[in-house]
This record gives sequence, C-alpha cells and structure tokens, in this order.
Amino acid sequence: MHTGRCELKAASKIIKVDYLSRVEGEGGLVIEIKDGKIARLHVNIFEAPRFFESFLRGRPYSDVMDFTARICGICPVAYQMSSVHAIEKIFGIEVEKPIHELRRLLYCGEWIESHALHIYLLNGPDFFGIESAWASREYLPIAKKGLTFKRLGNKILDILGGRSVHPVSIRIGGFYKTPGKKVLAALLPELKRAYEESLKEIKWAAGLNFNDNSWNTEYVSLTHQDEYPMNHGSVASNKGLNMSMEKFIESVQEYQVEYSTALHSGIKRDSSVSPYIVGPVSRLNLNHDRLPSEIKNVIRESGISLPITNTQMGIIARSVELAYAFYEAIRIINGYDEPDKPFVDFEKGAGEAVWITEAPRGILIHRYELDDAGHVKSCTIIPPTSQNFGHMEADIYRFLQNNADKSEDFIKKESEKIIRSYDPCISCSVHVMKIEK
Amino acid sequence: MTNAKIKKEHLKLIFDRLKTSHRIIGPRLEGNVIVLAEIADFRDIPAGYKEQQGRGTYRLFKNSSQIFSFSVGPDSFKRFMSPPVRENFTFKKSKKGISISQNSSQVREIATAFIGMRACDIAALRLLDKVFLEGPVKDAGYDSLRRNSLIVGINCLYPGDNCFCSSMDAGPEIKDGFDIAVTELDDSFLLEIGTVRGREILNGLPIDEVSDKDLSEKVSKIENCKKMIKKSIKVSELPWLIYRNPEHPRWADIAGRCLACGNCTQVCPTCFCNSSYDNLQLSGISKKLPELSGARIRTWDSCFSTNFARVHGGNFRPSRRARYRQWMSHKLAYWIDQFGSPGCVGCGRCITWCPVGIDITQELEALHAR
Amino acid sequence: MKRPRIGVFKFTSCDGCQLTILNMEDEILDILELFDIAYFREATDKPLRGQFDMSIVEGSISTNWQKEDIVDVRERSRHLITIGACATSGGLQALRNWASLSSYKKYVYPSPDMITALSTSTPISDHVYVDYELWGCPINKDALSETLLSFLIGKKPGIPRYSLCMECKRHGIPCILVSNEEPCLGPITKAGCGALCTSFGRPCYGCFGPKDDANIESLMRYFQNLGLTQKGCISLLDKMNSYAYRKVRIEGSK
Amino acid sequence: MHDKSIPFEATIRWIKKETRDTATYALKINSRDIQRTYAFKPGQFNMLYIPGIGEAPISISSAPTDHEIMHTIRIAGDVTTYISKLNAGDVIGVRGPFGSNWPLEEIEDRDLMIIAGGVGIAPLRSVIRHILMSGRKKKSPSQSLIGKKFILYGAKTPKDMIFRDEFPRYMDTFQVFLTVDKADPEEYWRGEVGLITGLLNKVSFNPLNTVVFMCGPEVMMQSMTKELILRGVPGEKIFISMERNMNCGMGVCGHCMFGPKFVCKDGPIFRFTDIEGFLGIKEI
Ligand SMILES: Cc1cc2nc3c(=O)[nH]c(=O)nc-3n(C[C@H](O)[C@H](O)[C@H](O)COP(=O)(O)OP(=O)(O)OC[C@H]3O[C@@H](n4cnc5c(N)ncnc54)[C@H](O)[C@@H]3O)c2cc1C
Ligand code: SF4
Ligand code: SF4
Ligand code: SF4
Repeated sequence: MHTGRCELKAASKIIKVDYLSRVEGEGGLVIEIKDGKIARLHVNIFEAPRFFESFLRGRPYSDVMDFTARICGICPVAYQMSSVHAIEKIFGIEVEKPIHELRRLLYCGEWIESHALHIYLLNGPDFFGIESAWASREYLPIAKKGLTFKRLGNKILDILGGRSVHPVSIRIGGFYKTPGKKVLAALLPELKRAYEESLKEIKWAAGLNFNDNSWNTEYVSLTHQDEYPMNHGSVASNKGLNMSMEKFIESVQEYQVEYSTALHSGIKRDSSVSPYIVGPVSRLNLNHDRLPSEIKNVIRESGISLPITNTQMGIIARSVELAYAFYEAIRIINGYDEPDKPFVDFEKGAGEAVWITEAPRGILIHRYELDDAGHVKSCTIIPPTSQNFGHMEADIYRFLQNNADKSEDFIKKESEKIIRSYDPCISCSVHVMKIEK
Repeated sequence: MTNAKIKKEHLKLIFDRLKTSHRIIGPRLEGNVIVLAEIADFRDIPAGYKEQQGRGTYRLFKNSSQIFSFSVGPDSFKRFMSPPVRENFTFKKSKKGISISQNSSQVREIATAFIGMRACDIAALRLLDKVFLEGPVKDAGYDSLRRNSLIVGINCLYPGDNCFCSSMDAGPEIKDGFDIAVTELDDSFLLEIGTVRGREILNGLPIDEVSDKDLSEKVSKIENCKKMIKKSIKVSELPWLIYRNPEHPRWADIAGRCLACGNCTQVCPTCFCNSSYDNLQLSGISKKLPELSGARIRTWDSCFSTNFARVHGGNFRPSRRARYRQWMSHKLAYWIDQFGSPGCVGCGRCITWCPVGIDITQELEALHAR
Repeated sequence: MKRPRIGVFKFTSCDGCQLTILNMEDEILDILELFDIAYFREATDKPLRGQFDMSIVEGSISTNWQKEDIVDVRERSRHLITIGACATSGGLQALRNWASLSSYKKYVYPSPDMITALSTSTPISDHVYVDYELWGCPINKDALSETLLSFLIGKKPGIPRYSLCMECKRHGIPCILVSNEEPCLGPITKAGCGALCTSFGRPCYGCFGPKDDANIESLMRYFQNLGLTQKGCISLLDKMNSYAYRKVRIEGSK
Repeated sequence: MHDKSIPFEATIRWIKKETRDTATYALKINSRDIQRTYAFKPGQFNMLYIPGIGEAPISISSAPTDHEIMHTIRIAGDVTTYISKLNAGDVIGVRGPFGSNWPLEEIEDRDLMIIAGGVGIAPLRSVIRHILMSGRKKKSPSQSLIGKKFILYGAKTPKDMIFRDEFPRYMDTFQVFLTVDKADPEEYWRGEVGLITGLLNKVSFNPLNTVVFMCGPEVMMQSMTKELILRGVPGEKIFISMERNMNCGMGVCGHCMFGPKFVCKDGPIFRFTDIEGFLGIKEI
C-alpha cells in the first residue's frame, strides 16, 4: 500500500509512521532528527481532498445540511448543527425552546457516541499497550462498557435523526418530525444507569498513566453564560480571547503546508500566527463552572486539577463530558414537551452568516453566503481537527525535545499517542478552504 | 336478521362497546392521509374529511357535516390479515439436526374489530379468502386473524374520484360479508345486521326501529353515489381483451411511464404476492458452524420486483413491459381463470397511489386500439 | 473452524460506513468471534499483511495512488465487497466529475498546485472486479450483518433491489409524493434504509442509489409536470449517488 | 395430514453421485407421524429447506413404493450448492409434496414416450421406477396395460448423463435412446450426438397412440413438442413439466405464475394444450 505521500530528502535519521491507526481518516507522521535535534516534524495528511466547499456553491440552502454531514461520518450532527444555525441566522429564524433543546439532545447523542468510541476503542488501548480494543482479554470488559455507552448515544441519534451516521431529521426551522414524549421517556432508565456508571468512569480515566506533557498553551472553545457550550455562545480562550463568532473567523488564519492535503490554522496576532487547541480539554478548562455540582464533585474527588494543562489528558476531559452528556440528555428528556409544530415557517433570502458549534472534537466553524434564491454563493468550513494540526505538531515537538535520543520505536509510539489524544478526524479536515479575501 | 337505527351522537356507543372486547382498526389521520390503524378513541375517526383523488394525487380537506364523507386511503384489510412482514416460523440448526417452531403469538387469537370498511374492501377480503383459505393449503396465520375479526362496514355515499367498484360489482353498497353495515342517513345511522355477533354488539344500546322511509333514503343515497362514480371497466370484455393482446404496442408505451416501483401492488387490496426468506442474526450463529438460528420471514413482494420471476440462470420477465403486463393481466384476466372473478374490486387505489398516475381503466381501454 | 480473515480498507470517504461496523455494538463481539479482523486502520494497529478472505472497501477512487492501491487490495482478496455510496458510486465527491477540477482546487486551496487529485471520483467497480456491492450513504447495519453472515454460511446476501416505495408501503407511511407533491426519489431508489426519510415525512434524497431498472426519465417528466425545472431535477439526482443515477440515465433502462 | 407450510425434518440416508454436478439423495422422514401421512405421486416435488440459506423446489426422483424419498439435484445456486456439501446422516427440512403428477391413467392401452433433457430426467425417473416396480408385482396390471415404452434422453456430454448406470436396467422394459450435444473425446461414447429432436427419427412409434411425458429446458420442450405434433402426436397427449421461480409451493406467493397457471399447484406438469397459448409469448 502507498502511504505517506511526502518523502524527505536524505537526513541523518528519519522516523516515519506511515499510517496512523485508530484515528478517522488517513494520515502519517514524519520526524527528521539531525544531530540529536528535531529538524522537521510533519503530521502529513494524505487523505484525498473532496472539495466540499466547491461543490456546495450553487446548491440550494436545503442541501447544505445533507452535504456537509458527509464531510464526516463520525460527527455528522456537528456539521448539521453548524450549518443549520448559520443558515437560520441568515433567514432570521428563531427556533422555539423545545427545538433548541432537541437539537442539544441530538448533540448529546453524538458526543456520547463519539466520546465513547474514542475513550474506549481508539484511545483507551494506548494506556494498556495493546493494538486494539479487542486485542487483550483484560481490556474486553472495558471495551464492552464503551460499547454500552456508545449504543445509547446511537439510540438517541436513531430516535431523533433516524440513524446515527448522517441523520435525516434536521431541517431549517426545526426538525422534519419531532418525537413523542413517551418515546424519549423510554430512554430514561437506561440513561440514568449509564450516567451513574459514567461518573465512576471519570475516576477510571483520571487514574490512567500519563506522560508529563504540561505546557502553557492556548485553549479555545465556545462559552455561554447559561450552559456548557454546544450550539451557542461566543469564542473564548485562556489567553484572554473573547469574541463573537464573526470576529473569531476573521482572526483565524488558514495556511497550507506542502506535505498535507489538510489546511492548518492558527490565531492571527500582530504579525504572527499562533497555534491553539480546541476540543474537550479546552471546553472543560473554560466552562467547568457550568457543570452540575454532582459532576464537579466527582472531578474533585478524582483528583483532577483544573485547568488541565497536559494535552494528553484529553481522555479525562472526554470522560467528564461523556457523563455530562448523559446528565444533559436526562435533563432535556425530563423537561421535554413535544412542540406543536416540528418546524417554524420562514422565508429564504440572501445574506451571510458565521456559526460555530462544539463538535465532539472542538469548535466547528461554518460561514455561508447565500444569494436571493437561497443558493450558496460561497462558504468556509473550518473543522476542529485542522485547527488542531499546528498545535499537534508543536506538542510532539515539545515532547521530542527531551526525548530525541530515545529509541525509534519509543518515539513512534509516543508521538502517535499524542496525536491520538487529540482524537483527530482527518476525513473532516481535508476539504477546508481558504477564507476568501 | 333485522335492521336498526341509531342516533348520530350514539354511534360512539357502538365504538365503546367494541372497545371493551376488541382491538379496533379503523380510519385515522396520519400526515395528510387517511390510513387504517389501531384507534383508541372514537374521535380519532377523521369525521368530515373528504379527499380529492386524481391520477397520482391525493389531497385531503375538511368540508362536510357528514362523518363518513371520505372514501378509501392506501390501506385495506390486507395490511392486517396478511401483514407486510410476518414470521412464518423460527428455526434452530445444530449438529444434531434442525428444530422448527411456530411462533404461538402468530396464531394467538386477537379479536379485532374493523370499523369503517367499504364495500370494495370487503369484496377484496373475500378474494383474499380464496387465495389464502381455499387453495390446497390453508394459511394458518391468515385463517386465525380472519376468524377473529368483526367487520363494521360503511356504505359509501360519496365515491372517490378513482373509484369504479360499481362496474366490478363490488360496491358501493355492501351486500354481504359484514357483521354490521352502517349507512349515514341525514339524521341518523342505519344499521344493517349481518350476523349474530353483530346483533350482540347492539344489545342494550339505544337503537330505534327502522322505517320504510329510512330504507328508501338509503337506496336513493346509494343510487346517487353510483351516479357520481366516474370510472368504469367493461367486465364483459374480460378476460378476452387481455388474452388477445399480449403483444399490443400499448404495453411498451406503459413501460415508458411505469417506474416498476410496485406501489400499485402494495396498495391493491387483493395483490397478495409475497416472498419468504431466512433472517439470521449474528448472535444466532455459533463459532462452531453450522450451528445457527433465525426466523423465516414473509414479506409483501410484487411482480414488479426485478428478481420476482428469476430462476437459476435467468429471469422470466426482465422488462418493465412484461412486468406491467403481468400485473394487469393477472388482475383482470388470469384471476378469472384462477379464482372465478377478476382480481380487481375497483377501489382505484392503484390509480391514486401510482407516483406517475398510471390508470388501469385507461390502460385497459387503450388495448382496444389497433 | 478457521475464522475468515477480513480486511477493512478506506479510500476517499467520510469514514461513516466503516464506522457502521463499530456501530454494531450488539454484534461486534460476535463478529470478532466469527471473523479475524486482520486489517482495520480505524480500529486497530495491525499492519497490512497477507491475503484476506474478504475485503470490505469504503471510499471512492480519486487520486492516482489509490488507483494502484485498489489493485493491490484486489490482489490480496479472495472476495471484495464495497460499502457505501463512495465506493459503489463515487460518492458526493463525484460531483467534481461534472465540474472543473482546477477551479475546485483553486477555490479550496491557496496553492492548488500542491494538491494532486484526479479530476474524477469513481466507484471501485470502475477499477477492479467487485464481488458484491452494498449501497447506501451510509450503509445499513442490518444489511452489513446480513452480508457478513451470508459470506460465512455461503449464500448470496438477501439485500433488496426493489424500490424504496415497497419498503415505505410496508411500513404504512403515507406517500408524500402523492399526498404532498414533494419530489421524492423513492420510486427510483433502492430500498434498504428502512424508509427513514419518509418516516420523518421528508422526501427520499437517494442515499441508496438507483434501484434495478430505474425509470428516471419518467419520474423526472412527472416532476416537471409538478413544476420542477430541469435544473431542479438534475440537482435532485446529483447527490451522493450522482454517478450512478447519471449512468442509468445515459445507459437507459428497458 | 401434516402442515405443508412448515418444513419437517428428514435425514439423508445415502448419497449417490451421478455426474460432476449432480447427485441423488435418499431421504428418510424423521417423524413417524409424518411418515405415515406423507404420500406422493410420480411427478410431484418437495421444497427442500436449508435453514439460513433457503428453499428450492426439487422433484421427487423415486417411486412412491421406494423405501426412501429420493431427490436428484444439480448444483445451481445457494441451496443446491449447500446440499451438495452434505453427508449421509445430515438433516434437512422438507415441505411437500406439492404439484400435479404424471397422469398415469392416460397411458393405459397406449404407447408411452418419456422425453428428458438434462436434470429433467429426475421427475421422470419417478415414473420409470414406478412402472418398473409395478411390473414386478404380478398383481398390478399397469405395466402390462401400457403398450410400447420409450425413453429419449439428451444430456450435454456423456459425463453429464444422469442415471447412466441405470439405463441398462431400464432397457428390459423400455426402448432407450440416448444422445449428447457433444461427445467427450476422453470417453468412449457409442450413442448419438446431436439434438434430442433428432432421436425421434430412430424411434418407430405410432404417433396417434402415443402419450408423451416430457421434462427439460423450456426451449427443448418447445421444439420437441412442435416436432411431435408435426408427426401427428395429439397435443392433448403431450404432458410437460414446467419450471418457474417458486417460493411457497402452494399457490399463495405468486412467483411461479405462468399465464393464468400457478406452476406449483396447477403444475408443474401440464397438458400441452392447456398452456399452449402461453408458451410462445415472450416474457410471459
Ligand atoms: C417444479 C420444479 C422441480 C425441480 N426439480 C429439480 C430437480 O429435480 N433437480 C434439480 O436439480 N433441480 C430442480 N429444479 C430446479 C431447482 O429448483 C433450481 O435449480 C433451484 O431452485 C436453484 O436453487 P438455488 O438456491 O440452488 O439457486 P439460486 O439461484 O441461488 O436460488 C436462489 C433463489 O432463487 C429462486 N430460484 C432460483 N432458481 C429457481 C428455479 N429454477 N425454480 C424456482 N426458484 C428458483 C429461489 O427462490 C431460490 O431460493 C426444479 C424446479 C422446479 C420449479
Ligand atoms: S387493481 Fe387497482 S382498482 Fe383494482 S382492486 Fe387493485 S388497487 Fe383497486
Ligand atoms: S403502475 Fe405506477 S405504481 Fe405500479 S409499478 Fe408502475 S409506476 Fe409504480
Ligand atoms: S458512502 Fe457516505 S457514509 Fe459511506 S463513507 Fe461515503 S460519504 Fe461516508
């Protein structure tokens, strides 16, 4: 099989991970070490580009949710959420509370599904030194637990969206159809059990063995005064960033690197572009005070000190969010009353809007410009993983500075672990587009 | 048996009486369509609705003071008596052999009352009886459902735009096969009692005597309905018009329009074609093959399915032309040979629910052209 | 019994179809008992080695190197099945086939020359022999399990080839095309999704690709009678399975 | 009577390989009760069931008086391939018997011509064995009541000839004529080479007094029937066994419809004149 598309010229030592595994999509890693120093470090992405933003142009607004969902099979809801909100903003649509809540519930389903997948099947095996979740007998009960959580997330997606990959129910103005109260309530016993279980799992995750990789970097996420962020809020960071969605997209610089089909991005500051990290760690660091006290207590009891400064502790943040997603799902279902109408009427029209939501892997930025007929004139999609690439490289770089003399195998394994702790979704990241100037 | 009469506001009492002992299936609103489904409350009946049915169109609106002003939707008895998906049996296969068990719930007796059934539906049910009960082997599942059903029919007074039951001798008046047949008169409901069971249901309810005036009101209303029926088929031309024209150019013309989607066959109350297959679950398979378990499932199928007439090494009807011809020939000609009458009751469902509006009456007529 | 060796491969795609394997939470442990998952990048570290009894391929062919890789996969596989719209029909990304690649590249990448991609995205079956195709964007779980089982016990998978309408009617869903004039692709699209969209009251948008002998022209004529423009018709068909629908239109159907 | 919609179990007693892709399987019904009620006539078929795989209609190739129920099966697809891998002692599911039979009452006082192509010999072996056996039993008059008896059989190559070892035994009672489409260079073949219709020239028979039982590929049966009628055999006296897709075996699934006929319950054996009008119609 072909793997890394990019070869490096002769160097003293080249370490290559041809093909990253247990991540979504296709990428590799190339490290060049010269005289004990890291001369080059590339997370090279060879996932073939798909040009989503190009063929979205000219399509009716109603296609956007279905099309962008296909960017990623792991987090299609995130794409639907960012795009539906952006377009509703253009049309000036305000959805009612039950719809807002149902969308949040749908997102909970995806967070559960995606987080459980990553914690138990993709990232978990790293802490046990095994090649997959089913490679060892001892790990199997852990994997089973993950599958139980995951099934429940998918169940929510199935009920609300018809299926977990590329759900079909979201439309501009609301849903095509909303579920009855009873149907959702039937999930409660299972959700409650899972919630209790997931609280214990926070302790489990906190007790895993982590390499020390703490550093003072920039964590970026949405924040919202009333809720742990999913669909609404403004963009904030621990380094004082706090701006609207529209403003934020202007301060993000996307750039292309020659070894990757995915664009990288950073925050423009004066003359430099600095990497930042999005995702569960950022969300937790910036929003933990919005968590219910029950979960806060468990965090405290588990000895997790916030903010998390070790980027490899993504699995801890994910475990917290997994429990939170169960908590939220229960809360929403308890307070749910089926709306009179599944969607509000609206009139389409021209306009431009930016919307950002919190995909399981971090903020997902969408911008659309529609013409009078409601057709897409231009668009920008910046997935969380491409925002993280720059940071990922910086992270490995930092780690290797102290470890460049270690064995090749060690370097490979540990670097791959760092990458995996970001839960990169490479298929997502490969169709980013430049921001038109 | 005698007839009876009940005040309009008391019809609900019959419903409530039935509910104590029966699962009730009747007309209900689902989206913009009147379907047949379980109904828990008399108010679920879409009183006062009327549909405009065209070739490939169905529009519902509320405009009538009558309760039963609507006609037929896509569903018929078929959905319940020969359900779209049904389990024939479950099986277990191991080294020792195979064991097959019939799901007892399938044969379980569920007393079901069908209310608001039309003459064409009842006629179609009697055709299904011929298929499932009078062949070489009785269909046990159908038989038990059939025997445990009670039928409250409604005489149609306002036909649908695609109806042609009168020409098929299937309606609009219900002549037999009912427990109670209801006619909505101006100020009351006329109840004709067809069976002892029907009479028992009415015991103790506030029913009145029937006058000659009531009976003549019914007759004139039904006559009036007949006059409103727009479509027809000349049954006297069957089956020869079809038998004589297997190579008529019209078949190819239809094939240009027909999508072979099978909708016509699925909504037709008499189309009975089905397929059985084994449904396996991964959990039903043990590591030591050949141990496995699963269920044999029967689903509605259609002669429009491309592999319906497939055998090893070929398909007897690969073209849409042949498949449409098969369908119409079966309905209007073969059926006469097989069961003694056409397999069509003139309900017009196939015309309404064909996405491209192919009209069986029109296509038959076209076979006259040379 | 020796467990069949399975490989899961990915080409250009969203990963959703291979995720379906991991989404079979109830069955995955059974699958692992019955099959030896010997290559599955999304879930294991196992290196690519040896021959496979069955390869499951997701994604379309859209770069030069993939053209070589798929031949390699075929050579390693006794049976090769493709899963999903990308692998069976080129996927959504096949929309580039009917546009200009250079303008696409330019629109997405600041330095388009750095990107090597074919001007087309094509189904696997355009490149190598495919033993079985599982359609859908994404594929249906039960269909995947039926396919795996069938492989195991030696029969053809029982996957429907008839229209979605049949499935829709079985479920008793009121037809939105007839009752609401909404342009639904059900009559020309394969069943298999479980009549998902229509159960939500939305018209089918063709995830499962054209059914056997789909009469697209007739349905499009009908849509135009309902007031849809020709362009509107094309845009209905030009989605995840544009390649397959276009192919049927060109090749016609009997 | 047993319920024909539910398969019963039968055990394979022995298997005899006939050709490279065909074998005969002798079945014994497991349940005593069903054994007692199970009765078939030559020409009828069973639905053989492999749980998990499916069902296939297969003619009964033994005579009613045989101790076992025999099926002679050619590998064609899923079910038949699976069966080909079974061993003696294995259990399969059976539903039946179904369908019409060869009308033995028609052949009294007449000449009988049995015409078979390929695996189509299977349902005819049932009637052949029936006649052979009834001859042995002194009390049964049926064999002596029949006039001349012919078997005309065509196969692809000598290697594809089913029951080749049994023909010598048949020759005591029948005049046997064999042909192959193509001789096999590796095998000594004394018989004819060419279409089965060609065999008619070899047979001296009185067309007006002949009853024909025929089973084989549809094209073969069509051209053979044409030829026979040309020679004066009345269409009313030609009986052919038809093949169609079958699912239920009892006239409730619609798959096997051939014009107005259900092949499973009106057939598979039809009087030629009853279906003549439909035989020529393409894609009927
Ligand atoms: C009345 C009758 C008698 C027969 N007798 C014999 C016999 O004695 N010996 C013999 O070798 N063959 C016989 N056949 C042919 C045999 O039934 C087919 O070869 C067999 O059904 C193929 O099944 P399969 O599962 O192996 O093949 P597949 O092609 O894998 O079949 C899959 C499915 O297709 C359908 N199907 C395919 N071919 C046929 C067919 N020809 N008839 C009906 N359904 C079909 C069935 O639904 C079957 O389950 C007979 C057929 C009929 C109709
Ligand atoms: S053929 Fe059409 S009109 Fe006749 S009974 Fe069937 S659906 Fe009704
Ligand atoms: S006649 Fe109409 S409903 Fe029937 S298969 Fe053809 S297009 Fe579908
Ligand atoms: S077919 Fe659809 S779901 Fe499957 S990989 Fe392609 S885009 Fe994803």
